[in-house]
Amino acid sequence: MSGLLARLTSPLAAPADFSAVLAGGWTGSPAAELATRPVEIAGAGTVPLGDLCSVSGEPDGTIRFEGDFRRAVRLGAGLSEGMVVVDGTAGDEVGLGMAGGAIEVRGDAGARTGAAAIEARRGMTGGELVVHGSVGDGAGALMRRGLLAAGGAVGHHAGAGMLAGTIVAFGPLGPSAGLWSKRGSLVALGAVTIPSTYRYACTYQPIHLRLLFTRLRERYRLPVEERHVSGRYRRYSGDLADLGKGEILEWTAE
Amino acid sequence: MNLRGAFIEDTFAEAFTMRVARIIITARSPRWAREAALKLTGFATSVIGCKVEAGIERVLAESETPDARPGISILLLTMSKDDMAKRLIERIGQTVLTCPTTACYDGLPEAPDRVGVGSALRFFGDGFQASKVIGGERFWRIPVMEGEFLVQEKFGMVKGVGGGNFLILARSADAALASAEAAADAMAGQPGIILPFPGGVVRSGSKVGSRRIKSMIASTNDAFCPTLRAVADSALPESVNSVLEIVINGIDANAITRAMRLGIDAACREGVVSISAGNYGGKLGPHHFHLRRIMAESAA
Amino acid sequence: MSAPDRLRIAGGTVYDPANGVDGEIRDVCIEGGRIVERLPADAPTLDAKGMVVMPGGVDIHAHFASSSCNHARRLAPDEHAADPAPAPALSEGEGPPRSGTGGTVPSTFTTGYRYAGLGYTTAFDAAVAPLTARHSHSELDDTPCVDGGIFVLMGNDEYLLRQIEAGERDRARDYAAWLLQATGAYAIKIVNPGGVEAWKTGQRNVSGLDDPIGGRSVTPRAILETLADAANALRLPHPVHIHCNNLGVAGNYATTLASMEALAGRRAHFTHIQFHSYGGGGGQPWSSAASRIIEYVNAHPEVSTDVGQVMFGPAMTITADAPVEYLLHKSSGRRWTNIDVELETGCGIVPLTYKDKAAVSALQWAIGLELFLLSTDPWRVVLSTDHPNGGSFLAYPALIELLMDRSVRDERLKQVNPKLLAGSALADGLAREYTLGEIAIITRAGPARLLGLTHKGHLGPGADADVTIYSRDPDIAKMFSTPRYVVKSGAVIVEEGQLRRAPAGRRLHVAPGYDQTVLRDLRRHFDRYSTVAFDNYPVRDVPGEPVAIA
Amino acid sequence: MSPSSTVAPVVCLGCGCGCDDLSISVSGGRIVDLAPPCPLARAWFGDGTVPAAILRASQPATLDAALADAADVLAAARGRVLVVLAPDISTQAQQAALTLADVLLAAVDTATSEPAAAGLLAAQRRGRAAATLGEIRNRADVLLFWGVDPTPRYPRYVSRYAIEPVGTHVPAGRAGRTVISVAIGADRGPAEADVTITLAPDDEVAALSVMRAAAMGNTLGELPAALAPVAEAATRLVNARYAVVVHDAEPGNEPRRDPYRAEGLIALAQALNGPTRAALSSLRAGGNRSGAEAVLTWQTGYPMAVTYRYGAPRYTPASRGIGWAVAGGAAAILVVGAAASLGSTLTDVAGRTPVVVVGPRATEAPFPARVAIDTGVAGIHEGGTAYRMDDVPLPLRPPLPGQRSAAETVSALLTAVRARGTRP
Repeated sequence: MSGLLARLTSPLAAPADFSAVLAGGWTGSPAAELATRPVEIAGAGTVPLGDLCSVSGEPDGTIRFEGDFRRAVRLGAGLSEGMVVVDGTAGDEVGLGMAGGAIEVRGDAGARTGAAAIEARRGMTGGELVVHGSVGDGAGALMRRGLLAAGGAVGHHAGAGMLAGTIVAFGPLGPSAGLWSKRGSLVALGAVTIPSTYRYACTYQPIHLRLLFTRLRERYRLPVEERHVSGRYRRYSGDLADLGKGEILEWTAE
Repeated sequence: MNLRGAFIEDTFAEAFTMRVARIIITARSPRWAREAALKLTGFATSVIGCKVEAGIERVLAESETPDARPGISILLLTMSKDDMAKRLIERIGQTVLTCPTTACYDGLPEAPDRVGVGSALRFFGDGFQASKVIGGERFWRIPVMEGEFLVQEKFGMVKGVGGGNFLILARSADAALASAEAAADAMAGQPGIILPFPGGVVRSGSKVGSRRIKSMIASTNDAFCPTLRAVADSALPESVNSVLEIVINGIDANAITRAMRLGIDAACREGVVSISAGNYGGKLGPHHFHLRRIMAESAA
Repeated sequence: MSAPDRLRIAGGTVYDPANGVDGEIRDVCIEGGRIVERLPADAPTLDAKGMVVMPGGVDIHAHFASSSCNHARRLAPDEHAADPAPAPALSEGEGPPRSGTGGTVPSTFTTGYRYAGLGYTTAFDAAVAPLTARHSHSELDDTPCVDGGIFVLMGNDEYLLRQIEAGERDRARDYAAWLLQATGAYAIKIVNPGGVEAWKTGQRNVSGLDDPIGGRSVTPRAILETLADAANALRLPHPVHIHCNNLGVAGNYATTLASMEALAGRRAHFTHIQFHSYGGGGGQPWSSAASRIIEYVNAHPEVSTDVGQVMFGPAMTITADAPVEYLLHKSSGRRWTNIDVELETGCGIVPLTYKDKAAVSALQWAIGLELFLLSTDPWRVVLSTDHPNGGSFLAYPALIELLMDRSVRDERLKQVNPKLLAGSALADGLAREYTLGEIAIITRAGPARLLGLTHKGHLGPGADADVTIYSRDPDIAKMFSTPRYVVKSGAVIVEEGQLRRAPAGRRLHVAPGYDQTVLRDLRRHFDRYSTVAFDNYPVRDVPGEPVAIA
Repeated sequence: MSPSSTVAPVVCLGCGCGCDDLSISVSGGRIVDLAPPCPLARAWFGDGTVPAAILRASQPATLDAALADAADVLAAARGRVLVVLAPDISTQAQQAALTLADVLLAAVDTATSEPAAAGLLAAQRRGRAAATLGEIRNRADVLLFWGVDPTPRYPRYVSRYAIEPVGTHVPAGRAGRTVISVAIGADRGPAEADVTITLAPDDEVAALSVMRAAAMGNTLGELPAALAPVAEAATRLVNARYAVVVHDAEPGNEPRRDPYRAEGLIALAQALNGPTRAALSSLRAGGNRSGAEAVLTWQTGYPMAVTYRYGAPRYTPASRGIGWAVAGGAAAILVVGAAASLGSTLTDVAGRTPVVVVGPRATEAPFPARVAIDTGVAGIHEGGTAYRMDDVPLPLRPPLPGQRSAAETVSALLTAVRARGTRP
């Protein structure tokens, strides 16, 4: 991939808030301009991105973050365009409230991945957030639209208060999944405990998952297996403590 | 110009701009994709009587469909955007929604001009329908007794070409039919075109209007009816005793040109006197397919 | 530079309808915070040549300084974030200018600044639960630039209902007088008489004037009569201020008419009548019944109204009419706050957006305009949006433009959903265009007169020197949204369109006399049921002297 | 020795109940007794004595000198100041403190606990169905205590508001009410309950969901045994005339709290208004904490975690002010109110960042202060207004007036800061 490259020049010593780096428009900005965007380091105030990362390359709608971004929080928050790749593991609140574009984290991601800012009533309103590894707790809270997929495990309270959208967990999906979801889908390819306020409907083959898996395999190289594509799913409707138009689709070997 | 004994007349087919949509039907097996496609494209020969012209474009392999199932692509042509929306909604609603295991997708994802189809069909779900946006496209999941019917929200359409044609003038009805069959077979499955008439062949070529009834849009093409040679202003050479027409609709003029070349080439065989084409003097349709030009490029 | 004690506003075109002045070029003289007949020739002069001079605006009905408003503010952090309001650049020597936030319910300082920036110098919060009056006064302390006060909620209060049930109407009157004084209020406000109590009992609402309330022998009719009589007997400057039963319900015009008829011959103010002028219901679609209502109002001089115009865009519905808000929450799916206020009233809040493409919103918008345009007496049909229920007070200039310019109105009408407008007089084409003089009536002179504020809303000698000066502009909305100068109590607070001073406003409240024997009974009631001690209940430090009762 | 006297009715800010019916006996400038004998009230009022010192760099100083130094420190740090609205000050003092914060482009934090903050945020997402305390007294016929026995921390809640009193619509008092106690881990319910349910902390939000589903009329599948009693409780709530759910918005004993607890409670109380009427009663600590949130809201639009740094209030609930200061963001800190409540939070920061404290027992702050000015305690020495946990404002009737006023001292500090020039 060509495009822009942000390479961490030295390890982050403190949690650093990257929310202002990619929010709004960025794909048309040259490396030098992106390097001036502010990152707030806990206790140390605001520094330009360029102080933390060497930013290089030509804008083509993509940017790659190289280095250890475990202490980076809110990377890609409010993203609305372009393709963001984090080469390793990212910190908390990746893609917080993102509206469009795509984020691909090659390692793990922290808590509240793709969730809503705590003062917000809506989380992701669009775009695709794909984590190859595991995802922390509270992922996809208040998701309005969009796709969040994890190649590994997903923590507890995934998709809490979801208004719509899709969360796919290739690994185990933690407890309280889909709490108070109005609409929206959680797709559990691994183990999941179905909450008491979800009710079993049927076991079937949802065709739309085939589209989804095709995309995840072709665009993000997630480990989609034939058993996922052509398999059967137990559909649970919920959350019946709310609108109840959401679902958990649990893959089953039956 | 002669091709295997058939004279290629120095004339052109005159065709019209129409709206074209491409839909893709998939199903659990090729059988059910085909059943839905046959119903959907039924009674869709001419906008004059059917409001839409439709046909199977080709059979799609699993690797070619959005959901990796067996599929079929279909082209539909109408005179206007509004018509297209109505026809898609009524045909998909009646023939695909109803057909076991099928799903229905837009086959022109790049077309900027889009009409709501799933967005209308969803109401069949009576509030239980759900939508999914996948890769920037919205799909509707409509609960049905069998499971779920998946249909794309919007279908693209482009300006295409309707009414591409050529006429096979033959010594006998048998020769005309054999030639037409060969032409239709050669053209079948060509990307970007359909042959909307039965088996791809029309026997009832028409002229604009009627000599007797003012309100009629079209009536029989008397100049090409062999039985009227003695009483009408005939365009048929003496040796011709039967004429059949191949009508080709396409996604663009190039697709029609390519298909006509294959079709005419296959049509020129034993018993064919000449190949002609229908036109209105070039005054009505913007697309002119000159037979000799098409076939000359073929030779080159 | 401090505000000049004397000021001559020279050469402006003056609209002072209370004094019969309709667009005359004349000077307005100010001394010591009051309008005076004349000034010495060497008095400082503000050149108003070519400009339009009016009394400061008077808002008879808005929600901006109450516990309910504060709950509403809490509900809309997103609106605040979208509308930060930096501190204005006030003149040297002023108190610290304050930043704040806007949205449908701005923060207090921002509210004061924005009212002033609009040329409004007096405003009343129209619905304050007595228990939280202290809170309203604290908010008003932080709402500069406008004189004002509160209307205190009655008509769903346990004590009153008990008095009515017992036939103790005199005691009810004395209680009303006590409550006005205890809360530092200016007027009595009734919201959905009996309906809020019904909501709290599980009866959920009343449907008409003669429904018994929560199993008692009290009816909305009795509440209306008791309080209207009390207000008139106490000779309050403003009569009872009524939000009728069945707000927002299709077919509610019948209830509204019945309420007006129930009080026939008594002075009464019916508020935001747009929300009470709906036809339809009972299986019929919504329709306009504006003409039915306005015909009655036109023919009955004892009735006054404000319109409660709906303006398209975001709004915040805040009302003591809690059952309505529950229904709104259920139908809109939007977030909902409900606070039941002990022994007194309720509070419901739902954010809402009026969309011109929504048939009901368009109907509400049209009904409001019909009421304005069919009114024959602008003194009794005054301007309000029930801020922020029908729209922000910041929408007043746009509303004025709709009233003054038929072509703007017709253009707008073409853009709205016409589905429910059949039978609306607006759709049939109302040609009337308000004049500047009439605008001066519905935005200042009329409200001031209805409020009984003899010092407000006019420019005669002795009046408070609250003056708004507009540059003429063919763009009416622009003209009214950016006054060139605003004078408040004699001080020029807006100069060249910029807020330069932000003096504290005067508190307007009343203290009618009453028979003190009610106190013993009230104390007993408080001791038994209230969680606030009787001696802690009254607001004791309301600033300023009560407005004299004639 | 001055003669003894009794002051009544007095508001107690010892907890959020805001009981306003206390009689305070004063003798010799001290509080010698109070009635009724609430243990929390006793602790709150004590004998009413407070220090009245002024310290500058730990040395006694005059008020003028202390204010001048404080103003220098704060003005120099403009744009990087944290103002903490600590407890035990009046609404008027809070108003003055926010004026100062605005002038200083400061961040503002309150004593709002994290669980309480979660409740505020949830209420911003959903709204809420609530009632003033008297409405619970007068109407509640079914009460659900969610992991809280009010008595230890809100001693008179049960007798004044919830369980025992006779109400307009509950003429039989206690006998007219059904009390359901839900114990959640270490958080126990009231002993006098009619029904007792025990839940594991991991089940509490699921339990709230099950009840909400019932309130909405949705049928569920078979429930796990642990949740079955909850469904039964839900039936009682649905059949109530006026149901009240009581919970403690402040930290309880149970360390494992589901982050969605507050929202679950709000959502349940709202949903119960479909089949019946219902309210959520959120128990809050005292010291006029609710007042700080009310004033912040009317002045800025936000109930907590506000910064004026950008020239107009901005909401920063994800990074509360004290956290920001602890991380090193603040160049000066102004605490207005009782610093004791801040415990050790500011100890480390105070070592490297100058802290000004104006409030009750400022000179006894548990951290080194650059300037400390003692004032009276709201409601004991200082009048004004304070808010009950249900946002009802109450007038303060100080039994021992005469101490330095917090509101006036903050105003004086504002004047001193403004004299140093506040325009950039």
